[in-house]
Amino acid sequence: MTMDPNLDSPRTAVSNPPIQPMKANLGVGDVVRASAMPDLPKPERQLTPVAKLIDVSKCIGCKACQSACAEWNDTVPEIEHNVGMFENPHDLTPDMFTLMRFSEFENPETGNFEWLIRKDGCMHCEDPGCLKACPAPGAIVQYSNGIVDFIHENCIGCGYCITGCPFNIPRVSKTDHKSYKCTLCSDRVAVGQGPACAKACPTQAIVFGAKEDMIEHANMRVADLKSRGYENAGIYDPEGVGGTHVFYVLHHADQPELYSGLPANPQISPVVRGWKGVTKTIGLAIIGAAAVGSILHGLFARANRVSAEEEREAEHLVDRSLPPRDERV
Amino acid sequence: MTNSWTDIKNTDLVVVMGGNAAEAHPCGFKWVTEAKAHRGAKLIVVDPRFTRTASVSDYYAPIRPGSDIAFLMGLINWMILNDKVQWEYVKNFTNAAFIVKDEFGWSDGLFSGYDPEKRDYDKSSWDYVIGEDGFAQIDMTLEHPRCVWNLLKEHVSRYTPELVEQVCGTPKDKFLKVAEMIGECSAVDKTMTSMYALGWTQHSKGAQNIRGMAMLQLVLGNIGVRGGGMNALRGHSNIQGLTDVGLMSNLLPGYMNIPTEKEKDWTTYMSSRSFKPLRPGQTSYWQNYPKFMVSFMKAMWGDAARADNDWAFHYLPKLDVPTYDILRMFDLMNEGKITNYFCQGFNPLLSFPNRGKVTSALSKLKLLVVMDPLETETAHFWENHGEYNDVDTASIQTEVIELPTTSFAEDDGSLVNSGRWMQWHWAAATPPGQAKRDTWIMSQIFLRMKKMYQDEGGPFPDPILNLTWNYKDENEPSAEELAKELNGRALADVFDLKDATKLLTAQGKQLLNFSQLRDDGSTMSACWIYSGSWNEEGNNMARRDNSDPDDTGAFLNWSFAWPLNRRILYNRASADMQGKAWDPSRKLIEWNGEKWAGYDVPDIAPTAKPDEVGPFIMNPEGSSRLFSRGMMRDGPFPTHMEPFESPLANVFNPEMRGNPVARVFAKDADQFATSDEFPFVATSYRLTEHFHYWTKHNRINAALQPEFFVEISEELAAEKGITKGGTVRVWSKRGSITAKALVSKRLRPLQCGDKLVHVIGIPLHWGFMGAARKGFGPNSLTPFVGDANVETPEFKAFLVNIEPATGEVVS
Amino acid sequence: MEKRQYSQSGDHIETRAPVTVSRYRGFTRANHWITALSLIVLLLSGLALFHPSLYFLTGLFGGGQTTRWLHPFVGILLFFSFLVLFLQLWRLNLPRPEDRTWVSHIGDVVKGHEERLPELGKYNAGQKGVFWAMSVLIVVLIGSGVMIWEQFFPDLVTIPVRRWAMLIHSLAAVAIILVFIMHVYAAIWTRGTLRAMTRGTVTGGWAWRHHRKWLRELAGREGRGPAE
Amino acid sequence: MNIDLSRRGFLKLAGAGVAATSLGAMGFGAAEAAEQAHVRAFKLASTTETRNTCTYCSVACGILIYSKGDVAAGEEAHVVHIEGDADHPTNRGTLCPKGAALKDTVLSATRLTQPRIRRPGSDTLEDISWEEALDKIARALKDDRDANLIETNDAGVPVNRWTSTGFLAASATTNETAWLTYKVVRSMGIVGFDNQARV
Repeated sequence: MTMDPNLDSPRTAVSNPPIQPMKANLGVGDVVRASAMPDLPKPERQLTPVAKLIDVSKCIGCKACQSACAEWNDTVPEIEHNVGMFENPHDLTPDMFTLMRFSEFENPETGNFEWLIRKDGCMHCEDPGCLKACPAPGAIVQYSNGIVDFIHENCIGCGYCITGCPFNIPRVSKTDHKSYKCTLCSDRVAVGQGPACAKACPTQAIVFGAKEDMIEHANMRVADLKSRGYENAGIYDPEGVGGTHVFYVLHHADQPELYSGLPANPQISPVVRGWKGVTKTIGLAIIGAAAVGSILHGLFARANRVSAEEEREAEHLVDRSLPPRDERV
Repeated sequence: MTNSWTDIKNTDLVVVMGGNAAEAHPCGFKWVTEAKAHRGAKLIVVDPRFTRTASVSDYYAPIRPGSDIAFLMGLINWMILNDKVQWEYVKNFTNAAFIVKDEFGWSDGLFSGYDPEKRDYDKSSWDYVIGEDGFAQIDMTLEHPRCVWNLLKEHVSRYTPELVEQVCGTPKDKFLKVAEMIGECSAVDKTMTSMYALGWTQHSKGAQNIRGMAMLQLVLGNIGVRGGGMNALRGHSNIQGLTDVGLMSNLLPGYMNIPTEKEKDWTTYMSSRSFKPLRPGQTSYWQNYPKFMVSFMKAMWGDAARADNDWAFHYLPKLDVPTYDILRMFDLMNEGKITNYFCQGFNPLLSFPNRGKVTSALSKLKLLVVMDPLETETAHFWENHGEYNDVDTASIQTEVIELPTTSFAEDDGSLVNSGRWMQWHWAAATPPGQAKRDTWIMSQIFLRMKKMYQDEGGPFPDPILNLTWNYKDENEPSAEELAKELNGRALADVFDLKDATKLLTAQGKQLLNFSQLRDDGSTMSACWIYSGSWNEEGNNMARRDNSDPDDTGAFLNWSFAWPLNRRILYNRASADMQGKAWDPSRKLIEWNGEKWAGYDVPDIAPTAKPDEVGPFIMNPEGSSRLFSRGMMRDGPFPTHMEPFESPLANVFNPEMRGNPVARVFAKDADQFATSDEFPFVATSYRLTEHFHYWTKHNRINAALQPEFFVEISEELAAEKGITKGGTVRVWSKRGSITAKALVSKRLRPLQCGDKLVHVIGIPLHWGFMGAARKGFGPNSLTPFVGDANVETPEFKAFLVNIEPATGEVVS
Repeated sequence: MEKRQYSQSGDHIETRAPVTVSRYRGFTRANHWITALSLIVLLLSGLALFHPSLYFLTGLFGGGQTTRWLHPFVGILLFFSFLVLFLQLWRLNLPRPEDRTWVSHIGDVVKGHEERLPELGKYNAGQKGVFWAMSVLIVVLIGSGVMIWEQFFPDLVTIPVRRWAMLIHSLAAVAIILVFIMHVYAAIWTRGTLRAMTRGTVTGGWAWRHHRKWLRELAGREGRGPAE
Repeated sequence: MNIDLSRRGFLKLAGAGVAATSLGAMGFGAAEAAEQAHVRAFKLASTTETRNTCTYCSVACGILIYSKGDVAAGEEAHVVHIEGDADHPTNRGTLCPKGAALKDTVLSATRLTQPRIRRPGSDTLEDISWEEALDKIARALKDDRDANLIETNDAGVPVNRWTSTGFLAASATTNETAWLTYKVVRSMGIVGFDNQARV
């Protein structure tokens, strides 16, 4: 990842990728959160939080990020039909982790036409809804540098992550029934490289580095945009999910929805919190209590038995309603 | 490019017109975003469509396809009227002061000397007044009524903002805003750069579009300076190189020319080339033409090229027509006059205009040889692919041989980028299957021919039998050997011209650069402008030092730029008459009292005094040309001409169709349409997800832009009942295609006077081979006519009609 | 012959000394156990995905992936087997006046003072409650279940709806588990009940004690049965 | 219906009853992840890096080709990945959507690997050996040149002009290939010679 202090320079990678075998600098010891693993051991160390900044105002929608992403992750997106739009594939898929979304906007204030192009993909939330929703232990992990990664060996393909995600990002494969999304190229970051998309991005609309530096860079970009007449230019780093490790510079930060429906105030849905919070714990408690209660009652309370008396009563009843036995012989 | 990609970061204003840099050259466009980020530069886009480049621009103005000259002349007019002129530059570095013959004039859209029969001009009046001293007359006060400046002023005065609006459909206020922004760059400390590509060249007057902007840049003093220049983005990875090496009908390497049959011998040929200076004390570099020429002839025929046989002058083919360009060749082919045709990494079936004619032409060949790494449509032109290639296979008698070649990943060599950087690359993979390098294939063909001429004899075998072929492995010359030939070496010891005792280069050694070329046969060099690329210092094209002192963007030690590793052409013009930089913050080279020095290799003799020698040494004037004399067939100034197919009549002359001197073949003339049958203007363009007809073979790119479509405005969609993603039929007088409809706000109808002009965008990239879905290219529709000077086909402005198609296309 | 009021066709006195009464036919018993088994599988697989501390239960089914696809299919199975039960039993589970009294004497029910309770038909209010609770919850579960069935209906509903479905599915699951526990417990605590679903018969005494009206009706029918 | 049930999974399922008995053995408490958290193995490890230039437009971005095997060392080599060269002054490691996918062009399913010929009127391309192909081509050229070369014009000026055979040169070959092509084509007197500068 770049440690270049002058991040607005077009240099993405301070060096080319290594080709000698080297140990990944990102592993079990760096996991701060893992799905369905409440009592996780404390991480051995704290890595510098990283971030990918997407400067929408510099983006030319060339899709180099999509191309680089597919090549690096060895995915092969489907060759679809043209349906009268620029988005291809038409949505994120298990084989396309990132997607350029295009929206045509006539600015009522300036009267100018604007073509707003946004790179969509996993935001790597500080408080990841997918991880919260996931029932499979260790299928979704968050490293101390902020990367939220799917460990596919542990994924069971239930799709709970989809309900958990405030940005509608994960996609479950129809072939191997595992959930896929942007990994922030954890394998590259682990050897000191930036994500494939950030490296490829021709205009450096995508830059990657320590989140601190990225925020600083973003502020410079916002200032430049304001100087060009975008009073509402700003940073999109939503608090609702505790901030994200992929964040945007927008010319219209006051209306994120303009950018193909980027949520104004994303957060893990209260419904999901309810389900994964109270329901989960209280529910299990009640069930437990009921089970135990009935067992105890069974042991100590007198059972409801049928007496011999009642058996006779039954026989009388039957006899009365039937002819005497002798007649029947 | 006069400058380089990395130099664009030095600009204050980027004008993208006649191109779409962000879309077609994203990584080069990075330097525009850099200029914006670091210099607060602004970006203006003038284009019929709101392009990806426009999406990050500071200002966008629409324009009708094919009306660029009116817009550009309008700008020059506005600059002159508002005194936005870099006066010192214009007076000293352009031919503004030169006095033009009285006979020269312009009326009704035509210059003096037009002959409608010949469709050509008698250009004799388009020249300077030459005095008894043999030099051109000038008036430095610019008061003489016949000086270039006053003629220019008068010529452009017709292009008022109102006329621009009427012709281009650009709203007056938008045009004026653009003019103001550009006007600021006439200041010595502000520069503007022009980035253009096929959006300007693919017109019947493409060369004049570019001249228009070049003239504007001269008026603003922006040529030869950092962050300025005329920057042709160029299409393919080595199209610059293939042109440098002269792979064109009328060219020799290094922009020398193939003789015409009128030039019956060496002397006649030379007489019209090594120009004498037109002003006292000026450098006219082409006076070295004989040195370059002899060295080339020695490279071709070695000992067979001798002084006593005019350096084998008669081995060269001689032209009876200006050029056997692609249009002429395919017209001849269609007449059944071509027997064999080679396509080396080229796909004419989709690249050349009027596909119907191309198919019929190819069908008349005896043999078609295709050398390519990929399965091209051309190699399969005879194969029926339903509506995508509806041919009668059995009736096509052409024999086709398809030869598998290596790709960039499998061979070594150099490519020349838009900024003239010659970059060496190395093979990384083994060729697939039986694929072979082109060098091997060409050698095999040549060696077989040579043998047959030795064994069987035949007409004039000498040029073949005597062709130099001294390679370690005659079957496959190595890239190194060939690169060394391009640079040139000493065939005998080469001495200093001023001091005959001083040995410069010993026999057999690589020449330092073209200053060591000789016209006595003691040197050989295949391409003089490449001389210096591989000298005794080694392969300079492989240099990889990316240091850049003071961040000028020059990168002098990265690869090698022709000529002489010069990064910015005409760079002497970056300094004033005293040799000081116009803008100290953008110093390039300066006169230090004895010589020129700085960040770049001076484009002038290092010791030539600033007040004596002009910066434009390739012109005998020593200055640049606002008035191009007889150099261009269609006029010394650009004048507005409509496309051959236009919804509007020429405002200056309603009778005039297209470019009055563009070559039109008889049968094609009746295939030009009028706007009453074909009311809509179509323009072709590239998409960023694809490269030409190559990446449809790539499964990733095919997924990013899978299927052929056309772009139309919401207004036109509503008018025709076309729905987003629906299928439409688009047809011209030459053909018909079906496509998906992409309805967008990015295209808007243009109000040109009382006429509302709808524009339809037609991307290229699709065909019937490869991974992407089958589709069409614009060339099924485009007219078979080219630019008057260089025959570039008119792909950017033609007429079509459109309707919703019944039934989906089967893909 | 007049209409049955308190009994199912097929219910009859099996032997006289001692009296045994046939309560459930073989088919019904088999189907009941299919339902029961499915419910247990669903309960175990569901709980595994419901709470991390129970994820180990996926081991029963061969891991998370298997559990993930198995659960919804068993759900479908349960739905249909229960549907059959429902069609058989719904009539006798309709509320009757005596149910009100029974509920008001719930204390005696728990203490086992049945003599203080009104005579009942084939089912008491408790059993009816279980029946209707099951019916409603299974519909809710199958409905919400399909909405969150990623493998086959990823785009059936919007993500917000899907979130609600998720919540409702888990709440309903908790509820049905509680009902299930009550059902099983009652069956065990009330001795002599289980054999109704194993052998299919109960003793006359059991019938006399818990479902006297049902017994009377059956006895009455025997009297003027076609046997004569 | 697609239920991927691995054999292992199936056995477990079959043994569910048995598994149930060992339920207690599994013990409660937080479940353990089957696989520990890990990132994908870095795929460029132990590859050969070669500097090259993007074959598409004339921005001429520097690229790095990563291959298994080393051509320079005379080994068989095939491309595994291509990305931008961070040291290159123009692109600084960046690439456009075409450049970023170069690998799939090199490895394209429609790459040619074998000389083929389509005979007059035929609807197929048949394989042909290099020798046969080249002999055919040379013969066709010789015959046509012998028949149609214009040696001198009416004025008797030697013109060495051969107009009935044309050559369309590439736009992405090296200058070295271009020069060799130039020599061969011009020495034969071909004037119908052009490149892709215009389209």
